[in-house]
Amino acid sequence: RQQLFAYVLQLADTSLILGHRLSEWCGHGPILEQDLAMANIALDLLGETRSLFQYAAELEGQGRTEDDLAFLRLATEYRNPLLVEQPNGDFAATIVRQFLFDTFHYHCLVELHKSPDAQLAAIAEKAVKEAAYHLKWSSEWMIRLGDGTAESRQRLDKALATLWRYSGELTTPTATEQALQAAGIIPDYAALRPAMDAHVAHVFGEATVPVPQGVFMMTGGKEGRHSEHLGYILAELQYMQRTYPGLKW
Amino acid sequence: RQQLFAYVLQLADTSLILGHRLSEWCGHGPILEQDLAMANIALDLLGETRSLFQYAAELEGQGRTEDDLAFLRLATEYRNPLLVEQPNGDFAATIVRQFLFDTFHYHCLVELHKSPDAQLAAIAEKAVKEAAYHLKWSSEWMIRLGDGTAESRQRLDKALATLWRYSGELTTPTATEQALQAAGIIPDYAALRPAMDAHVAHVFGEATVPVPQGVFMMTGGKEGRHSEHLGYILAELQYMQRTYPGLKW
Amino acid sequence: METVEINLEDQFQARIDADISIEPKDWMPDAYRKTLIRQISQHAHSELVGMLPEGNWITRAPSLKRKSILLSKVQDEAGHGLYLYSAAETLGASRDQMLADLHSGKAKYSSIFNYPTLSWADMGCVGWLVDGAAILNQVPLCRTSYGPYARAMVRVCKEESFHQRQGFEIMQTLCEGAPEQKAMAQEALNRWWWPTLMMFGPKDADSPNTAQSMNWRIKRFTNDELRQKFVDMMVPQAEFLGLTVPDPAVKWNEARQAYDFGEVNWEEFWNVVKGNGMCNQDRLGARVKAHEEGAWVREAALAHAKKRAERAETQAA
Amino acid sequence: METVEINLEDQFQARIDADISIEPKDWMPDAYRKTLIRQISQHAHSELVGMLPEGNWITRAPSLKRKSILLSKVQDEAGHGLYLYSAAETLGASRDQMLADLHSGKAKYSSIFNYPTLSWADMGCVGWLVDGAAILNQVPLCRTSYGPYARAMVRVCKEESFHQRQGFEIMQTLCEGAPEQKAMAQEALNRWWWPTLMMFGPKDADSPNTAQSMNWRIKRFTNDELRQKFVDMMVPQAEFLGLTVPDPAVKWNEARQAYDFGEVNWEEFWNVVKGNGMCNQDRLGARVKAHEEGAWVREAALAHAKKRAERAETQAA
Repeated sequence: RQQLFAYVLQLADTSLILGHRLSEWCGHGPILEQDLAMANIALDLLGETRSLFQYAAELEGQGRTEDDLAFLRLATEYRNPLLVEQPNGDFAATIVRQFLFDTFHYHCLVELHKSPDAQLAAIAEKAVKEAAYHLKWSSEWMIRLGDGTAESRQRLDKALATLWRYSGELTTPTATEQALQAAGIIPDYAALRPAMDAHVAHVFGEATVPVPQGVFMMTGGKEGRHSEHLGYILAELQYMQRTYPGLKW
Repeated sequence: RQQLFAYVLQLADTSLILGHRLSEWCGHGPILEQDLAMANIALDLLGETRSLFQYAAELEGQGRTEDDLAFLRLATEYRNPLLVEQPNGDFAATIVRQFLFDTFHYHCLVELHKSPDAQLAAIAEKAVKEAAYHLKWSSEWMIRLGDGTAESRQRLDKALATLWRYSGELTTPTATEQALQAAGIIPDYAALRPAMDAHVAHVFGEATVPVPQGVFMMTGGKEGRHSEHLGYILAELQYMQRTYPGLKW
Repeated sequence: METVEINLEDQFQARIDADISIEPKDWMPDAYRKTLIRQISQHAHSELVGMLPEGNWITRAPSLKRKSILLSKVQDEAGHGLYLYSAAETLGASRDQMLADLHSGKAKYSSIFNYPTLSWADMGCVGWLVDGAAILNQVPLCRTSYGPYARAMVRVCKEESFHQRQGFEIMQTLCEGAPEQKAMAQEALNRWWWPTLMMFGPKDADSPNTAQSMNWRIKRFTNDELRQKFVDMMVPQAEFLGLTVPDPAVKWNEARQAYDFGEVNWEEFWNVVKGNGMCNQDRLGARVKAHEEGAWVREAALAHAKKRAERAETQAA
Repeated sequence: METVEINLEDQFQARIDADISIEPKDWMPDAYRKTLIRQISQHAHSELVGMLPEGNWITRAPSLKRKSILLSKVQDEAGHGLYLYSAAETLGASRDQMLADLHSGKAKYSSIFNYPTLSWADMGCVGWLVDGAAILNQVPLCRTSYGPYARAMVRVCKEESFHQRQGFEIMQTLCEGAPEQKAMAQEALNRWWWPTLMMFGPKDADSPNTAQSMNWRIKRFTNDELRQKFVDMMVPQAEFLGLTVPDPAVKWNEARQAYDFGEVNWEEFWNVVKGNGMCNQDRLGARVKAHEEGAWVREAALAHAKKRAERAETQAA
């Protein structure tokens, strides 16, 4: 139960932080249609975040609410992987970050949906449909940018050089995840890899971009060892709750 | 006394926020020597900030400390003019912001130094020496950028187009300032104008840049009506004090 | 020729007068077309720019629920922008040109968005007052003479009144909350009240185009009529919330069966229209920056679509 | 010719052995010059890059006093960078070239700065541990054979020991404060302990250049000697603070009159050196960005200086 709590919190933090990053684009996107798409994805992630924090609060059973968990922890207590806290950069960086996340998110949810934990399965069931759309969106943009203009290709390459190193953490299980995998509560990430790799290979093929090879993978976020970016996210995210503790909004 | 408190707070907020902006450059300046110069100015401003908040706390006499005043107020309670909360932009924008502020700051301190309020006079006495150096630095850079390359000139022009509109607030007295001016506690801003204008004319002349004319002047900051930029400054500035209320550091 | 022109114009006005909607392929006077393009694109730009003041608080919303509602609202605004640009396109305007006019300052957007959002309570005021004023302006447009515009407005108004309710609910929560929350609500109302009254435009006496617009049924009430309606609607709501409208002249007038209220600061109104509001520079700057920095994305999308189309053709051949 | 070379080299080594400092105009072997340029510029780069992890907390410092001390410290680091670049320039290196080598990744800087600063307590640990380790590395350099370097180091070390005291004081305040402050201090120590042990470089057995450097009196202690000194100094300080060093192997060895301690994770060490630390990308990225975005400023300053000089010449003529 303690491990399940930690895992659900990790998922919640992940969609919270990525949703936060995407929402920073709001009103500043390159095309109004894509502003809309990013807000939509952020909104889906936020919905997933809320279900997860609510479930986490229930698992913890200490009377903390979704907002307490979302807003009132310290930086080292957040458990999102490093990928999702990386800055938006240009649109190419946002697309790469999203594509790498979506690839994992979708394939993980497909399996999580079969979890013996009924609530986790229910959350996954709702989220997997949204994640399928997100993955479609980010895959299409990977292809457009890779097989678009020289500039878009160059920006995509640069984004991959910067962000690919954060993709490995998604499928590198922490001790908590290993325990839950062993108990059959959450999917074995190694088993997700073939489908994920096939999707990546397909999209990179269409995008005419070689899949990066032999990159050293950064880890730490899922165990609370973050980059310096997270602190600035939290300063904004937590601003109201920290300034006005204990009020209702 | 209430008015003096409000005025000292306004001065303290002004140097606090400008110092904050300058310190954002730390480690990111265009030349190591200028990184050093900006840190140095930020440090001078921070020193002035502390003296002012300490004096304000004393005037208020409610037991609040310099840190309470600096970190634990709401956005609408800060009284800095709009100019100093404007973003750093490029180095030209930072220089223009600094030059406009320094011109006022120096000339105001020269007179404030003669205030019948002994503590204000003492703070001004220390600060005026520093401000003279700041003004020299920003004036020299105005000239270098104006009479440098085509690019530097273009960037300077753009910065002036953006920031000049915030210069008028510095010498537009609020009701509080008017009362203190009438009481002879603080200088009459109208009387500062000839020396300020002469300095501006001299520097713009050397910089080969025409002094902007007929620009609509923005006001509000000194009465708590800020731009949206201030909120983000406060989210960072107040982060620790809001997260850990009441502790000693 | 002259005769034909006159006949077309008469027929057109007859349709208008009979409340039959004008559709894209129908003949219409040039002035009607131009007025509509100006009005619809200005409305679209307002939705686009209007994302910024609210977008400003998404990352700082005080609860997950509020964050979600706010994000969803801003998303709706993007959607409204899209419908409206499409409606304007049916009149022959191109989106690129409309955006270029926005960026050059030639086209306007609602001045209200040149005021900053400085506290969370501003999210309440924007929903409650700004959307409230927008609805009063827009509901009559659901019956406006130009079909595509009227249909877009039906969708827009439905969502706007939902937003308005959410804004009121934010205010209500604040007013029923802690003293600092209520103070936050009052402080926000103090800043937003007058600017929202300005949203109905200049006084009728200073609004020369009103008559023609009413004649074409693009507009159905005068600025002053709408402003009065707004005050009559909002003053009791403010009282219900326990807030004080920052206008000492507000008083129920038994004879008029309406509220008297003070004079808007028209100098401020014209200043903000002329570009001297607190945020004009930041708002337009943000839009121009987004557009310029997005240029390569739009080019890439086009280039890719072209490559795809060429490949499809080659395969078909 | 051969004979002269040998004589110069002998004379040079004789001066070194007699602890007479080498000055810029003195003859010196190429390898000595190169080694020094590499070492001094690496040290200068470390000061430059070292501004970033601490600069990261200036805007978020918890009190005005601490903000002031921190800003002043980072300013000192910029100053150290300047002295050291100047010292390297006396050996014929140009600052532009040194910076280009930093930006291309050819030149290194201290790997410790590739670890992120995640809490306020990190400002304590950086001062207490990182500066503490730096001082152990640097104090011997105050007597290093190359004069300008030794003199720069005298100034640097004086300020560094001041910084170290300030760092310790931050830790002490946290450890005497609320439980969450003490927890913050312990959490930071857990992250910084091992990386600071790595600051002394690889084990002596894996450090092939040590012998030559010691012979030239550029280096005066081996890596392992310094690491042991550091542990012996810091373990009692951590105990004094009531903190636990995150190494279960730490134990006083009565026979050696020193602390035993565990093995550094050399895989992590080499990974970070190779560019795979948490912040390598961000640190170098920030420096390159600052340099590139500052290019027009440097050009403007040069162009203006040239114009001034030309005008002065014209006037003189």
